[in-house]
Amino acid sequence: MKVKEKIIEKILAACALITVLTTVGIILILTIEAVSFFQEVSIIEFLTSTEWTPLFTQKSYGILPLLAGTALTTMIAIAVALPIGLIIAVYLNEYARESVRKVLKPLLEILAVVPTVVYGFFALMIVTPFLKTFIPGLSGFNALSPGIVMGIMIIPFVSSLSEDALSSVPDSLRQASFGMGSTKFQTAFRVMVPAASSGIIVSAILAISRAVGETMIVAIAAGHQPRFTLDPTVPIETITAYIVQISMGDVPHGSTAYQTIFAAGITLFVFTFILNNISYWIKSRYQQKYE
Amino acid sequence: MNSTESSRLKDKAFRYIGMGTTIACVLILAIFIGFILYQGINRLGWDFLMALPSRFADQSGIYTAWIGTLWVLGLTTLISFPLGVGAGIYLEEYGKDTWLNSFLEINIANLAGVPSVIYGLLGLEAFVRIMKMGNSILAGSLTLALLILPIIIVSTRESIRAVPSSIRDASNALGATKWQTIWNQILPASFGGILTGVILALSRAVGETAPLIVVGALAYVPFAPQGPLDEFTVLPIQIFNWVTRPQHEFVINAAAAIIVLLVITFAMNGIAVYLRNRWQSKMNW
Amino acid sequence: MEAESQSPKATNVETKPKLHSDDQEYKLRAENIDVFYDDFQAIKNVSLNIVGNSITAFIGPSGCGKSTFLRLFNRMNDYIDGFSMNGDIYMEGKDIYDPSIKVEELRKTVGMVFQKPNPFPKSIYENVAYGLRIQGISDEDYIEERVVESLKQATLFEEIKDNLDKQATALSGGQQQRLCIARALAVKPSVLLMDEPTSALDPISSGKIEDLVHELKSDYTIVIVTHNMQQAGRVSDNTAFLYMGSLIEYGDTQKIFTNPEKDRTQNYITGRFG
Amino acid sequence: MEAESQSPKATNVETKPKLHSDDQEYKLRAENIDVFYDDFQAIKNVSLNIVGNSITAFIGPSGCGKSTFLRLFNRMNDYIDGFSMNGDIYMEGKDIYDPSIKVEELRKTVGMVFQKPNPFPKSIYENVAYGLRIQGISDEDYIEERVVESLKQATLFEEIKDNLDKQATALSGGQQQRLCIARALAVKPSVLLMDEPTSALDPISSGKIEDLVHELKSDYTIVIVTHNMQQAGRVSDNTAFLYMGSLIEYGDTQKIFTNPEKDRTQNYITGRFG
Amino acid sequence: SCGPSGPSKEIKIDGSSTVYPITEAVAEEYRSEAPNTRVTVGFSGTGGGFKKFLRGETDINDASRAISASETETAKENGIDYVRLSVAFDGLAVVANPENDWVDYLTVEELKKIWRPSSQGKVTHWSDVREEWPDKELHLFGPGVASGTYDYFTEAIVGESGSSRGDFTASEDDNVLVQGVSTDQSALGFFGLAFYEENMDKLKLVPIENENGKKVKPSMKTVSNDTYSPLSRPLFIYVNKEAAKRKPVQDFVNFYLSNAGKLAKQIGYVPMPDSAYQAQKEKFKAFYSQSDTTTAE
Ligand SMILES: Nc1ncnc2c1ncn2[C@@H]1O[C@H](COP(=O)(O)OP(=O)(O)OP(=O)(O)O)[C@@H](O)[C@H]1O
Ligand SMILES: Nc1ncnc2c1ncn2[C@@H]1O[C@H](COP(=O)(O)OP(=O)(O)OP(=O)(O)O)[C@@H](O)[C@H]1O
Ligand SMILES: [Mg+2]
Ligand SMILES: [Mg+2]
Ligand SMILES: O=P([O-])([O-])[O-]
Repeated sequence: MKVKEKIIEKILAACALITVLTTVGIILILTIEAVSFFQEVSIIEFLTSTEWTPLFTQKSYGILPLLAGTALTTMIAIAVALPIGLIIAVYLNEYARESVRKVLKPLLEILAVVPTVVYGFFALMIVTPFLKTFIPGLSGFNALSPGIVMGIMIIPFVSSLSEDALSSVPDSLRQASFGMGSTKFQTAFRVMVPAASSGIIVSAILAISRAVGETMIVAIAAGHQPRFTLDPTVPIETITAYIVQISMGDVPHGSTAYQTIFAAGITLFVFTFILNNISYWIKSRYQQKYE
Repeated sequence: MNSTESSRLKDKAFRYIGMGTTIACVLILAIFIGFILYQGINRLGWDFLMALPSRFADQSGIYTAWIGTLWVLGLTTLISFPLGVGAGIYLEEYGKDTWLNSFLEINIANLAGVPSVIYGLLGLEAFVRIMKMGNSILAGSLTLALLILPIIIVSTRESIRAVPSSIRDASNALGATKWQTIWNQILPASFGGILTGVILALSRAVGETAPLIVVGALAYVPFAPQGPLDEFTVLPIQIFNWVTRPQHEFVINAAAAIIVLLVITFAMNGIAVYLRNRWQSKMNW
Repeated sequence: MEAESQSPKATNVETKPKLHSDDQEYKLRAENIDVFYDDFQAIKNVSLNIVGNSITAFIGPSGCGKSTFLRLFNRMNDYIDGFSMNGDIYMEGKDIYDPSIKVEELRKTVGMVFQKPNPFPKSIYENVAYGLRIQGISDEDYIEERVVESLKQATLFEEIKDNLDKQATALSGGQQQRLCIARALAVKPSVLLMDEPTSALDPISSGKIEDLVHELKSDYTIVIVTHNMQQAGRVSDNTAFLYMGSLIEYGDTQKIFTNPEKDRTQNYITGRFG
Repeated sequence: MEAESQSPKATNVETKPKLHSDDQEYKLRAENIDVFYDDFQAIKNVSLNIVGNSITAFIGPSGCGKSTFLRLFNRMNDYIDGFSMNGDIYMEGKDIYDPSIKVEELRKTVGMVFQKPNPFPKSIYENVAYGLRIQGISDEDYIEERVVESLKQATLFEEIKDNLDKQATALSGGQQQRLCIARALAVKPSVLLMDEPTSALDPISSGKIEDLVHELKSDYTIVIVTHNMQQAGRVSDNTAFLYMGSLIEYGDTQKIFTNPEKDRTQNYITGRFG
Repeated sequence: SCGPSGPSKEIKIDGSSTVYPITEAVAEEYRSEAPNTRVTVGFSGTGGGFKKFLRGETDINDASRAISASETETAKENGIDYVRLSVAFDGLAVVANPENDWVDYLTVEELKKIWRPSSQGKVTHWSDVREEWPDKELHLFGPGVASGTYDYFTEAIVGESGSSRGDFTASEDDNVLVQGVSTDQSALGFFGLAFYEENMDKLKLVPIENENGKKVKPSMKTVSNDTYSPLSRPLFIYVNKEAAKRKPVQDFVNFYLSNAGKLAKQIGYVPMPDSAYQAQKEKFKAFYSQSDTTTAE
């Protein structure tokens, strides 16, 4: 009996340890390939060169164009998702009647379950042609359209998490504010939003992390041209799109070109890792605050 | 007085802005889906579902893709379900409040935030190359299983936590061992919640594209796979393949395939929500 | 134009609060009030007049409707789903439920302090300044002046004058509650509603608040809900006893506590139920 | 080998429970028990002997440690974070905290019934059969026999005999509690611990449980925690009065209720505090 | 629908995305001919395909250029023997956006100015190519470095195979290039003629001035009579020797050579004369019947 219990516990522990193995696996694989990459390429060049042409005769290994592409699409997405998500969160939490919220909230959350390849289709087939009617110089592949669509996709992250944060603010603060003669608007933006700020910041960081790691939308609609620019109307390439692009061809194992996707991958991993940990840290502090 | 007026005005304006924004988002979703339906619905049909890929758009179908999706889904479930539930049980029931537990917790929170394309790199190196599985269904499924493991673990833990401690006490007081209590009481009582989480996680896996491209699933595979070591394609990859083609007829194919993919995703989510509601109402202790 | 001897209206009771010569003297008047939460009637045909610059205590067992009734005077019930009412409430003769009344304006005149101290998660200074800022006042000198004066009125200034930038949530419970009072005072209301303002506090802090309430009486009309008999006795001029939504007895506090007209009041005050 | 007149140990008290001739007759013995939850001491040096086939009641104000003490006898505190103890507990002379003791075996001998009825979300039949099944018994005939007999013992059988397949959670509260008792009885324990078994029930259901406890006395040693004085008086042979973790008085129920030795006991029993 | 198929009934093909449409078409037609043979076709580009082919992972490699010296080297090391079979001709189309109203033709010299490595970051506007052209940004699109088209183009234009600037949108998937050029007014790109013919309505074909000073557009005619120079070329498939010994592969390759002409034309490539296909068949037959020569033990 005791032995059986012990064995079961060991098996269950092994299941849990798979997650550690996964992390170790990710870090090891990225590091090993990246290390051999950095034996070929100086880390200075990697971090400072503004050209990324690892596959061509004149090789250049500057991650900056890919970072710029990632930053650009992320910024556009956040510029869309953060204000809209916050407005929706405030509206649903402070203004909307219970019955209205019960309908709208799950409808909005559908936005988050649509597969990203479908969003890529939207960006390429609907949003880019639509934007072209306003911006004639817009390239068929550009950062703007996938950025916007990515923003739409992450709206529910921001709105749901922010709404959770808002609704965990004690009602007594709302009452106090109303009692002073505040309107709902004043109450929402002067009392509730500041009081929920840490939760809202967490939602924003998670949204950024999500946008940084998003792949298919940019792989489909942003073009595949590493370009050190913040111009949203021309083709660019993000870190994620580069990994996909190289994976679509067959770059032989062991070549520097193959290692570039791991060098790019570790860069991506480091950024999202930092973002996730910041949000985890804020979250664990903030949860103590109202409990 | 004046300031009250303007405050009230702002208040009113925001009410409309908020409502407008919310509805606009829902409307955008409606437009997107409407566009897809408009483009693709006429292409849907038995032929489209049963046809192999072809260079002629109008003879091309998604047979290999949805068979591949089924294979991947099945295998991913087989791998991730026991692992995720086991890990969830361990974290919730054993070794609580140890440093290992809090380490695992942070680790899982982190894994949940790792971009899916990174999982692709993991799969490419670990499964495709080191374990020599090639661009097989098995390699793809293992990759996706790792990807959704954190989601399953977190939802398993939440479901277990929702089981009232009185049930645990009652079982313990009768002399049940820890595992007997878990197996006979905790798991049956939390099963609805666990299932919900697993289905939601799988619905995410169904739509994943990038990690599968990275492990090499983007080939022209004109035959339905017959075993876990076969090459494969899945719906999202078939869609990606068609979306990138300039010819309008292929775009229509993509739209039609998207309809199928959306139906699968929404159905899974719908089932999950239904199960959750049923479970929650059954579990009002 | 009511006669000098007339008592405030109350369901089926004739009780005698401290009286004044003129209708105008009634700062607040509630007439035939019914309150419903959906189908549940929380207040049953209550009428009651409150004179200016007095302290009125609402007492009664839990759930009898004290808070509900109190919150009618600054329309804080308006937000509650399912709330509806009959009857009228007048403040200085004006119907405060009239559609022409702006509820934000009303609340600037009728301040409120809650059971649990609820300072905003901002600095002490910004808490007190809040009411002024939302009125659109931007004259920093004036705001500072009001903040200091209100904190002094709330007898909090001396304790925290060097820490006005400190987070309000870091204050002790008693200090927080006085801060909430200062916050209410900053916009110069004429009525102050207090819903069990000391129930979350220790006896010493409670004592300070009671003293404060006493001092404020000269400038404000104060209505206070309390479940603490002793406090009601110590602090108020008039007392209203509510029971299951009805006003059982209302009048001079001294009288209610020493010689109530109703047995129910007697029983409640001596602690035999509730 | 103790003398006939010896009283059970208790901190600083000499009280007289119903006595028997031999140490062996003490079904349960607690010696110099301290219990800590982290740094907080919940039980302070309590010793107490319980004779077989008797009903012992633990009484005392909320938080005095009744539940903590009761749960020592089937080691249900073991799971609580921060729990630690000094002293020994013997059952029929065996130290139940000895490492060689299998806690699962112990709990088969010492059954427990909780404050809130907690049937498993299974059928009535399966609830009662659960204890047998986890022992690995698979003889369906034997199981059925035990289920029926236990339900009869718990005076529940007549009411539900046609519905053994019904979900247990669909029973009334009182029925659920009797089901929980039947569930405990099915594995033939010799001790039954009950932690406020009727506090969640209506008076009629409570009465049924009390009657049941009385009947079970001939076969079981029963320890019952209750905050209901009348119940303790009606149901128990001996009563232990705990206060802030200490055992104040322990002895014959009749005596404790009519002529307690300590003022504290007196005050508590007459409702002057607690 | 189909019964269990042994591994020998599987034919793995990868390589040139230019040849891919022909092979795809052949494979598709072959499904009705031999339903139990599973033919999979990838498009990693000629170079990418050779990498797999020379590791023995694929049976047939599509190629839009001949095997290179270093690849031959690898083949020797790995003991891979193969045969090259010609299947069609192709021209490289240089294309611009239909809204581009200034580009009338390009000279080889101008193409070189645009594409050579040293132009990276320097030739960035149309006006940098020819002064009278507008000062619009130049967005370049071309096949990725693993493709034979890229190798061929750089060889023919820049003068060295695989040598070009790196700041252009490179994709092994020609569809992406078509999409890019067709939606971007300042785009310029190149890819196989067939892709132009499939997407004529979305693209503007740019004539190339040949050494005789004639401005020629690629077409069936100009490619087959060699006036569209230097951007026309033959297309090949390479068959592994081990694979060629298997009956299904022999059948498939013969089917390929019998139908390539017809299908190539359908898709927009330039077929070879029938006699040429016949010659290739014989070459293939001789190849798989002969005893091993190169494979060392
Ligand atoms: N939002 C609400 N919805 C429905 N019923 C309510 C609501 N608020 C109060 N009630 C009910 O109205 C009655 C009066 O409530 P109220 O809060 O005014 O009582 P109270 O005298 O202030 O009690 P306490 O001393 O506990 O604060 C109670 O029965 C309460 O349950
Ligand atoms: N898990 C725990 N962790 C920390 N302290 C605890 C825990 N359980 C009980 N305590 C504390 O130990 C003391 C005794 O608790 P116990 O539950 O035994 O009291 P009780 O007499 O049963 O009270 P009640 O009548 O309310 O059930 C209390 O002060 C309680 O706060
Ligand atoms: Mg109240
Ligand atoms: Mg207890
Ligand atoms: O794909 P390619 O034909 O250019 O090698």
